[in-house]
Amino acid sequence: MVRHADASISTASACLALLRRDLLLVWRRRGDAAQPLMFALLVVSLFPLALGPEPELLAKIAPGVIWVAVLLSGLLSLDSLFRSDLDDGSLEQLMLAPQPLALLVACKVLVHWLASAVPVLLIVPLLAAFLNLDGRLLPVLWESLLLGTPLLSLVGTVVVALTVGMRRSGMLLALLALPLYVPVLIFGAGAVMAAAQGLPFAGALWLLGAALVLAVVLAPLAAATALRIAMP
Amino acid sequence: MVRHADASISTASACLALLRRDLLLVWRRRGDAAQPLMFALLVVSLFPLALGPEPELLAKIAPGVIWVAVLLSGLLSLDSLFRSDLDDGSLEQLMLAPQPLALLVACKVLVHWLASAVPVLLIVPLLAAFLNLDGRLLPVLWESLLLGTPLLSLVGTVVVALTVGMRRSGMLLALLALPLYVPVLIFGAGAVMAAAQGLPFAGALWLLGAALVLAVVLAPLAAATALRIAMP
Amino acid sequence: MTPAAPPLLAAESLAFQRNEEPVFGPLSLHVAAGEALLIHGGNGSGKTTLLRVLAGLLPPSEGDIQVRGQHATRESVAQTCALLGHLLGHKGELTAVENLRFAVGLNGQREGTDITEVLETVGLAGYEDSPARQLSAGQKKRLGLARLLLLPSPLWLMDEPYANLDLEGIALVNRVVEAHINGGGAALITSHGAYATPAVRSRVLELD
Amino acid sequence: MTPAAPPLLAAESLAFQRNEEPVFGPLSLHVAAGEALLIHGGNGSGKTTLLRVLAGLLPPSEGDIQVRGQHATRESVAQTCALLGHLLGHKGELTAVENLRFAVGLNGQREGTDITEVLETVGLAGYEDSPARQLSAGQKKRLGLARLLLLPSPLWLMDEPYANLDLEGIALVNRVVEAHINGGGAALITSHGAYATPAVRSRVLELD
Amino acid sequence: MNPVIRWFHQMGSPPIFHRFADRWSRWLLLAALPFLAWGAWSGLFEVPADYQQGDSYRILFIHVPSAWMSLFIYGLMAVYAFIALVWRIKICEQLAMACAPIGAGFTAITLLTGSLWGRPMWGTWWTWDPRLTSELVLLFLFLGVIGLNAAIEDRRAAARAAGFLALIGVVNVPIVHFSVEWWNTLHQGATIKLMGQSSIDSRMVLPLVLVAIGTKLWFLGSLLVRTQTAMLEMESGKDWVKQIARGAHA
Ligand code: HEM
Ligand SMILES: Nc1ncnc2c1ncn2[C@@H]1O[C@H](COP(=O)(O)OP(=O)(O)OP(=O)(O)O)[C@@H](O)[C@H]1O
Ligand SMILES: Nc1ncnc2c1ncn2[C@@H]1O[C@H](COP(=O)(O)OP(=O)(O)OP(=O)(O)O)[C@@H](O)[C@H]1O
Ligand SMILES: [Mg+2]
Ligand SMILES: [Mg+2]
Repeated sequence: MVRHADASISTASACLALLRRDLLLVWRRRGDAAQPLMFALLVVSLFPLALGPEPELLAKIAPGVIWVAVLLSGLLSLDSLFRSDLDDGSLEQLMLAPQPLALLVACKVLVHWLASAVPVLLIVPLLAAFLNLDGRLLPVLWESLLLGTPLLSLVGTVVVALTVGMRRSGMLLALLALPLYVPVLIFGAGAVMAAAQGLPFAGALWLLGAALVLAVVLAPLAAATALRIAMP
Repeated sequence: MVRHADASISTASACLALLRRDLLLVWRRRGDAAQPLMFALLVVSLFPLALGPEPELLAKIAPGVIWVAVLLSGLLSLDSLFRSDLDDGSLEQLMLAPQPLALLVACKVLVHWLASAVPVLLIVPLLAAFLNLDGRLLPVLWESLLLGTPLLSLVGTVVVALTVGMRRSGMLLALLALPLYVPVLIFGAGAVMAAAQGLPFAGALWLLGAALVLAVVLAPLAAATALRIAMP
Repeated sequence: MTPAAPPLLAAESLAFQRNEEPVFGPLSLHVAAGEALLIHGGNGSGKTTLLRVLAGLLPPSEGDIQVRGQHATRESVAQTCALLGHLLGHKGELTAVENLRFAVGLNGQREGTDITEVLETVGLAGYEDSPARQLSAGQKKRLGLARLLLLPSPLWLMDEPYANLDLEGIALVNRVVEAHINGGGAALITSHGAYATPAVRSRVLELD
Repeated sequence: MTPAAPPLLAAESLAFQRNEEPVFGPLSLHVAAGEALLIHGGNGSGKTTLLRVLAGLLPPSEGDIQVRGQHATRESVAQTCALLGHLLGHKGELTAVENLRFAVGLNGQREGTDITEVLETVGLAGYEDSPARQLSAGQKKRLGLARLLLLPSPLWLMDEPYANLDLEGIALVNRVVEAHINGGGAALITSHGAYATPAVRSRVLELD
Repeated sequence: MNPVIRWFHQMGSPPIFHRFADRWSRWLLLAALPFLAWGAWSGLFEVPADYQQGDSYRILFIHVPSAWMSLFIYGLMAVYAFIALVWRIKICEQLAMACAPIGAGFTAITLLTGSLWGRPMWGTWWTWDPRLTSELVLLFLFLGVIGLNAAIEDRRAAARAAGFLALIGVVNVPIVHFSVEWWNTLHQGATIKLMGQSSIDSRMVLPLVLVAIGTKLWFLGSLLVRTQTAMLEMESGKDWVKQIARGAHA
């Protein structure tokens, strides 16, 4: 006799299964996973070559360059968030699973952030050294990125979910995501620039933090809804 | 009776046919074709947001930022150079055509440059205005880009040809192309930076020009060889 | 089974339009436990689309879908149906066992089943640790069948399960579906109508 | 044809290895004007690879290829052979006529042919201005045939020309190949061996 | 046939190369040890401290030989790649590929020791000086060759594609070497010359030469071992490899 769905499969363990699978996939595709890291390194190391080795100038623009590099690398890796799941049909399976889709989406965002932003966060000291950034600014830069990158991932997920059915969505994605990214960039890089000039910067970080809390709650719900609408 | 290949189909008219087809394709896919332009605009417009509107600072870094933006947008569009031809089998057809492959490759590079770099070149004044670049530097910047971007396209083509068989070659492509791009960036942006400081810059431009002439001759040959080696 | 038990899945004057173009006309269908419904139709007649509407992936343009006699909700569909689509949902980089373990983690596991045993049933013994990417097209299809066997859902929505399979594979599908139905399950199977179908209580719905 | 004319294409003890694994063993073959060579073999037996080696897209690991009795060069192969592969080489965004016009611009045109007429021959009259993307799989295959008909190459390398085609389409392939061979051309055709083949002077090469 | 080519063709037979490598790699690696040990001891303890830099300059005895090795190995890799592409000799393909990881290692050591040394000397770990930048580019080239070779599934096609890349990148080698002359840079100009008068203390030359010889020997030894392993892996289906495996079991 066929039984009904085993009620004992809790949502928590389903999320764990998804997290485990996606992290395993990141590991198996580590060549791809290293891409955002490479891209950020590339952008940052191109600047000294383009501007000439003028330590003060580099130090001055360092926070902005690093923030832009991180933002662009995240933007470029966004496209892959649902791409492979859509192509091989596992996105359908996720949508048909007896679990809240928003939670499953949240798990995917978490893995995306862990895979694309955390490695970059870890080499921020190296990036800062390339650009001669004042060592005392490193903690502020780091905190702003720590708050800003998950925010970018969350906001970006909603946009990606909306464009999930499109074949070549690269440009559209950038166009849609950019306006949402701009405030994050302004407050994130702004905090570091303010700190560099000795101005107060805690306010900007608090704002980022508040936005992050809001996004953690709302973005997965919005992304799940967007997925149901845009699923081809 | 079946005739042999019509000897009257000259190489010139074959190249023309390829140019006509590829330009038509660019037009039919204009959404994709606008991508490098969008990307360059995006990168350039992020900087004032990240650094705060400090006109002198922006003006100082403008040549470097514009050069990096152009270089990255070219790098990101490189991947598509042979991708669609490979996927639908027309690359095979090109390789089997009774024409020198190097010339056909040269035609494809030309179209790539026309589609990805020329639109960016046309909006350079706009980009420069965003970044407050001194108007007197515009001609130098423009000349350096005019010499540098075809050089980047040519050099990049060789690298793309080497990675043509790979599914996800994004990162590898960047890793392989970067070392070859660095000198172009140094001389290209260097010329503008030198001009900004009132130093002589003609030498760097001459060097770029000489490298371009060399690349026009050698890069298509190298790319054709690479294609024959790497064709899966 | 009590005779009055409502069908597992039923649809009343269901229709779907894309850009105001009807893809399949208003139709009614129902599948009860212990039977199979075969959906026949040529290329482009809307079989896949019908299955996706029934699974709740696409909203119907008209009509109503019921699960066990109740208006279908996302949860009730998810608890009742399992889909084997054109796309199988395997990750090429994960091994056969890893893929199945994830499916079980997400959906729960049918009582009394075991991943290794099920792999043996579908003829994949020895491929436990092969990445799904390395399996041939037919073997991938078998892995999809293994997934269905492991999930607790009583109703299988199968989109052209016979494609890509050799004669031996077609017999396997029939064997597996028969066992499922004889055990009180149900199945909704689309096909071009060119293949043998399982020897169970079944009805045919013709699409055009 | 003088009886002493060397075959259009000949290969002597040709072999190909991938990572030191033999894909097809050493084999010899030749195709003369006025005949067809059928290459039979199951999935993965190396038919496509053989065709790619003959066309010069892959370097053979051993053996020698000759065109009209001379060691094959890139030019002589390009002048003699036209390939109809698994991938047809059409641009989805261009119309049927634009695609054919490009093929002719690149390779030259067979004397006495005309794009519109050829489209009619393969049953695509009325689709001249449809983007190739909108054609069905079978129609795409027909467009590929039209390309072969337009090119001046005497030897056709055809990789599973029957796939994706309905019965009427299979008959079309056979008609076209027959006309080509009776006109003094030649063809090298791979297939799973499950379809009827044209009624011309032909030999069969079995791969395994 | 050109005798050099003929020699390569003979050595190109995998079993013959296998025996050759088996015989020589061990001795090369063993011979490298005394040179390295003597050089290190001499460099650390025998040579007097520099009158400007004190003891920190002793890192020179690692920095300079590994810098030389990085350039030498790239050049050698390009030569092998050229032979492999033109004459399609299998063993040269694998020799070129075996060069890349070793070269990348020496390049990384050069960068690392250079930047360790740069901290006390120039007051910074890193600047975008032409010598430093071009050496970094060299590292990227090595990594590119390794990456391309790993990314293509067919071993021979991979080696040929990566070898082609190595050939293209060879323009960077003279740039690294002459960058100190062509641009005015922070980095030391050429101080040690094979011909003519070197501008360093003659007592410093001995350990430098010892380490240089030691690294060359060690490189050749490990090149043979790596190539041998790659060939065994590639030819694992062939009879001669099976025979060797059986011999090892017996
Ligand atoms: C990351 C930083 C550095 C890099 C990448 C680097 C790279 C190199 C390279 C590639 C060479 C070999 C040049 C050739 O054979 O043509 C070399 C040689 C040398 N380096 Fe450095 N170097 C660095 C830092 C330093 C520092 C800080 C010093 C000491 C002030 C130094 C002193 C030397 C000396 C004395 C030589 C030998 C010069 C000769 O005779 O050719 N290097 N370095
Ligand atoms: N995403 C889509 N966008 C637009 N039209 C679509 C889409 N998917 C399917 N169609 C069209 O809808 C119709 C029905 O498609 P469907 O896939 O349901 O057919 P099917 O019966 O499953 O055919 P097959 O036997 O080939 O699987 C077809 O005409 C198809 O071209
Ligand atoms: N690019 C590739 N890389 C590695 N292996 C390949 C590649 N292409 C084909 N193969 C393998 O080489 C063998 C021969 O492939 P080929 O495509 O020539 O077979 P085929 O006879 O054309 O088969 P089919 O009937 O499926 O078209 C198969 O085992 C296949 O898996
Ligand atoms: Mg279907
Ligand atoms: Mg095939």
